[in-house]
Amino acid sequence: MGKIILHGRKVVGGCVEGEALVTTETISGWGGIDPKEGTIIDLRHELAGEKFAGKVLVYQGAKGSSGWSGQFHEARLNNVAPLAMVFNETTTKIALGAVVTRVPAVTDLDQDPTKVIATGDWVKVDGDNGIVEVTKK
Amino acid sequence: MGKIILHGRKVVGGCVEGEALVTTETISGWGGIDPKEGTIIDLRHELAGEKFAGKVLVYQGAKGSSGWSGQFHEARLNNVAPLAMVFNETTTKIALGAVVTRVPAVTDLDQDPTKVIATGDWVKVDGDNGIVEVTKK
Amino acid sequence: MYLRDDEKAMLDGKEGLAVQKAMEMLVRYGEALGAEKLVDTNNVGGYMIADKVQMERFGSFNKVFSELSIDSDTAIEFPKVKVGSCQFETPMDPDYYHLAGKTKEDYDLYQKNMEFLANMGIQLMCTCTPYQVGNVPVKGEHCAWMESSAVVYINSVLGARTNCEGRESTTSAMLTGKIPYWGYHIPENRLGTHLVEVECDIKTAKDWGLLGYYVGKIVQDKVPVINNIKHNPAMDMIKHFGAAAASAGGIEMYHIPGITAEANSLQDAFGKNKPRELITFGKKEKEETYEILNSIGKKTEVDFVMLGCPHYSIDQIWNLCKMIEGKKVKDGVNFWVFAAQSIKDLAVRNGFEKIINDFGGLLMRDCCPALGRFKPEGSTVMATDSAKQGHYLPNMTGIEAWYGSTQECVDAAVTGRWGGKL
Amino acid sequence: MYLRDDEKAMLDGKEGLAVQKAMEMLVRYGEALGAEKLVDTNNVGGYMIADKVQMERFGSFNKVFSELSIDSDTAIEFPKVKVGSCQFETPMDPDYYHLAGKTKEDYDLYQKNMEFLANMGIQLMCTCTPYQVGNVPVKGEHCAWMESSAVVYINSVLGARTNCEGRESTTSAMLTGKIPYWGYHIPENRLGTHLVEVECDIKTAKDWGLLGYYVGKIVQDKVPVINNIKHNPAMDMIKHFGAAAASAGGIEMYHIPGITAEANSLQDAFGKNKPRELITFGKKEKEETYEILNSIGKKTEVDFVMLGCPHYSIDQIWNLCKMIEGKKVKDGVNFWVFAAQSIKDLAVRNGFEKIINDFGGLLMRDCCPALGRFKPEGSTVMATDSAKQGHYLPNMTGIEAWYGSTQECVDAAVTGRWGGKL
Ligand code: F3S
Ligand code: F3S
Repeated sequence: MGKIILHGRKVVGGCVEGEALVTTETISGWGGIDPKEGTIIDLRHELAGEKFAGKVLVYQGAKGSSGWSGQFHEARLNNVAPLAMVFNETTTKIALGAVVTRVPAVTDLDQDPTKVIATGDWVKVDGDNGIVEVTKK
Repeated sequence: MGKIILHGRKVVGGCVEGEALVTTETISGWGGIDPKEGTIIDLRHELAGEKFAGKVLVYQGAKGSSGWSGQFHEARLNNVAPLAMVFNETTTKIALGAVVTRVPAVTDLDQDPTKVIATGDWVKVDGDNGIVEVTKK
Repeated sequence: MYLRDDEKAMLDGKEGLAVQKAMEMLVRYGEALGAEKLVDTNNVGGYMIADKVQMERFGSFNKVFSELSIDSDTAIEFPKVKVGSCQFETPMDPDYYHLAGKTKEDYDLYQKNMEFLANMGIQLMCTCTPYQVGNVPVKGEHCAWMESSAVVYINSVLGARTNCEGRESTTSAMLTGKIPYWGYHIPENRLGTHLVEVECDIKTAKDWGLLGYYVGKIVQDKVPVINNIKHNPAMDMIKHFGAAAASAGGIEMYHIPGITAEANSLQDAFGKNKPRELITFGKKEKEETYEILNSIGKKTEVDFVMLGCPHYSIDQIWNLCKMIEGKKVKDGVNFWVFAAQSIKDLAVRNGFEKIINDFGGLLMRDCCPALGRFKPEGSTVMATDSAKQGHYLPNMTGIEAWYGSTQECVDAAVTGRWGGKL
Repeated sequence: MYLRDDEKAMLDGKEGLAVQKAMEMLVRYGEALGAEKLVDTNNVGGYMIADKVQMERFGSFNKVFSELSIDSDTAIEFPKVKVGSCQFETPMDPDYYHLAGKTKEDYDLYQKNMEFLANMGIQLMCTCTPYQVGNVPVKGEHCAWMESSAVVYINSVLGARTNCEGRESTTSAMLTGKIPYWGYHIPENRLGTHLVEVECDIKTAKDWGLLGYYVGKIVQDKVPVINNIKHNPAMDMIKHFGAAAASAGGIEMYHIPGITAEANSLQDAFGKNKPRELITFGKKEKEETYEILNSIGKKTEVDFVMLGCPHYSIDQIWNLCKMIEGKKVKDGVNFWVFAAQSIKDLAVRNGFEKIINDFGGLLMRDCCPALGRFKPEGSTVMATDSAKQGHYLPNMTGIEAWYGSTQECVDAAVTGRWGGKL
């Protein structure tokens, strides 16, 4: 299968590649993830129970509490952070969270990544240049 | 000398007559009067030191603290209240104060009473009909 | 005055004698105002403190408050309040009553008074700044508050609606949930009447006090619109501005476009009104106001520093601590800081009270010297960072007063000498 | 991102290592946002609490906070804060730590943590509602606050300007007095994006919670304009509305014409924006939202009642007392009410805590179960009057949750059974 290349804006630099975990919904930090296990714990979320640790997390954006950055910061310290972040909506929660998670992060893409990318796809995230390369599974 | 008759609005009913004490300035209750002596204690007031007890108090209106009614209420209890009140500016402070002082009170007169009436003039205040009769001294 | 069925029922005694007497008071008051009707309120701030003289005259709290708080010759037994109600500032700090020249007897009466209020469900905030301790009315909310500085604050900064009430109207409102629909409850009365063009820099709390005092003196009891403010004021600055304006005059509402709740623009502030008067506040007016506020002061040997009028916020206490840490008050100078109990509790938790005590000062609660008519024994010259306190305390206690910045007051406490200047 | 000279100086280390590291964090953050510059702030609300695990991992408060509060690998020694700063809610009540499953060791760490914060000059408000205990920002004031319900409150109701910050950005702001000029600091970003027509009666706090939860879920992180509100909300209702909206979505700002600070009209609310979407909230939407909020509840045997999210005001405590006086909680039901310490102090002074204790409940301070990840030992079914708590606690602790009015929660406490309905 061919690659799909999306262009966006750098949020955090760096370059990684890995398997995608995708949701069209926003994600809560506080009350939304378990920073020890690297899982989504929001009982009303479409990804409830899923593990984001080591995945390229593709999602709509951040929602809920200001503890968003703190939870992802903890996840990094516990080595269960996502590999990279690709999202649609930039808020202070998600920007700060991406910065302190210290993983490549890209936003403002020329296509909606939650529609183009599916869970399980292989994704390369070039944070510095704002490029997301998708190899469909 | 002829009488001058002013027409206004009832604030508190009743009918009395007595000597006027006049000021073009507003009067403070709290910090402005001594409710035990019936005097004006505001050091920056044109009537500083003057005794209003038993006088028809003719003035611009009430200013300053919400303790306005309380001070005049106290003055009544100490039998040093003005005999009546005639004023230009109606505020909640002055209306409440007039009510609890329980003296005839009139406002919204067809002429400025602080200009027509002078300290020492003999004044009849008919609160019920809103009439102020002035006999110049 | 038009009365609704529930109001008529109260007036007829259907909710008991206390509510009936309260409603009678409100009707007398409403008619004196020429109000068309009453309005519902769920937020009343009043004053129900009996002093020793009043207690001796009347014999019981019920009797004192029947006369003094609802203007009733008939003694009633006070039931629980009907709506959210708080007690404003009181005449003494129960921990330091002796410094206010009060006795153990006064203290005991005070404690019983507090118990009486608590039993009525009146919130014992005991401050002139309820909006700093949990009572923060929402824009459009009909309130019935006393305390001129609090009234002007909630009307202007928060967009709530209250007139400057008195003890008799507020206690009546506590029992009925009603207040006359008059004055600042009515939208058109809240529009600006005077335009104040600010032609000098207003940056500090001292500047805001001078501006407020000047505006209050000129505008008296109308609604000024303050234009050309270049620096967004913090809460404590705008609190001070309103308190000064309400002391020099009777300001109960003002607008500052972009800052006060109802004015996003000059046009919002004036609505259909044309300014009656254009007032300028420039260097000259600032100097004149400074002179007026310092006109009661002659001697420069300061023996009393009063801070916290309106009651200090925790920010003000923190800023003060930064000024005094490691220093000492001059022997013979009383350094009193006033705050709400809640704010004092926080200051204790934060170690700020200790800094004030180590400096040689006291952090007092519940009261102020103007309201309680007290000053440190023997003191003759006060320094204060409050235009309002500087306006009132000389009238109350005969003390001389210097008005300046907080820093100038601290310096005066350390040196024993006033060196303030514009 | 453009930096001013004072900001460059901080970045160069001219104000010390701590300020430098903080400025570095802010630059990384500002660039991630795509902000053009930083803005000055004098009002920061953050979170600097270290738990046992963090303390064990890092070894000292300075090291914990270097990593977790300013995202620095280099350990710094924290100086005093530069601007007015407060601590938001914490994970435990120091008086009842054992009920949160915490040990004496946790307690000792907490007390040392509080001491560390006090020494930095951080105001120990320890609440999610600083605006109820003295920190009431003025319209237009640039703040840097955490706590989604507090952020939405000060932006909307008071007209202050903050984004929903995190612990790393707020501590950095405390040390520098700076925050990125982005999002809700910029006037055009504060304008409405969605129109919500309210087609049913919104009168009670329960109604406001349902409206907020629905709006948050639909609008997510844009700016809704709520139209056709017929009853002026009290502070506690609007507090609840915002908290619900910020939990179901990421609402940081909304407008209600005539009620919120910047919207005197629909036109003010939208400015040059055209609504992107028209949303209606009627009986059907209300019912749907009620079902979603009660979807985690199956069993009706309530063993835990949680009230005070956001932290209860003194009015809420008073209203609660009127509901519980003379009654008793059913054996086996834990009845916990949460408030700021200042509000609790006032409740104690007023005798309200005693009423709660006599009922068989506890008035807790400083914390909440969602933030502290705790619940009464063995409890499995919670009733709450908070849409936010009902949204979060099941995720945090696995507890089942029923959402309803305060009265329904009290009834559940007395009977041990949930009987709430719309
Ligand atoms: S009541 Fe408060 S506003 Fe000043 S005069 Fe007393 S501290
Ligand atoms: S922080 Fe406050 S807003 Fe609720 S979830 Fe906890 S009581």
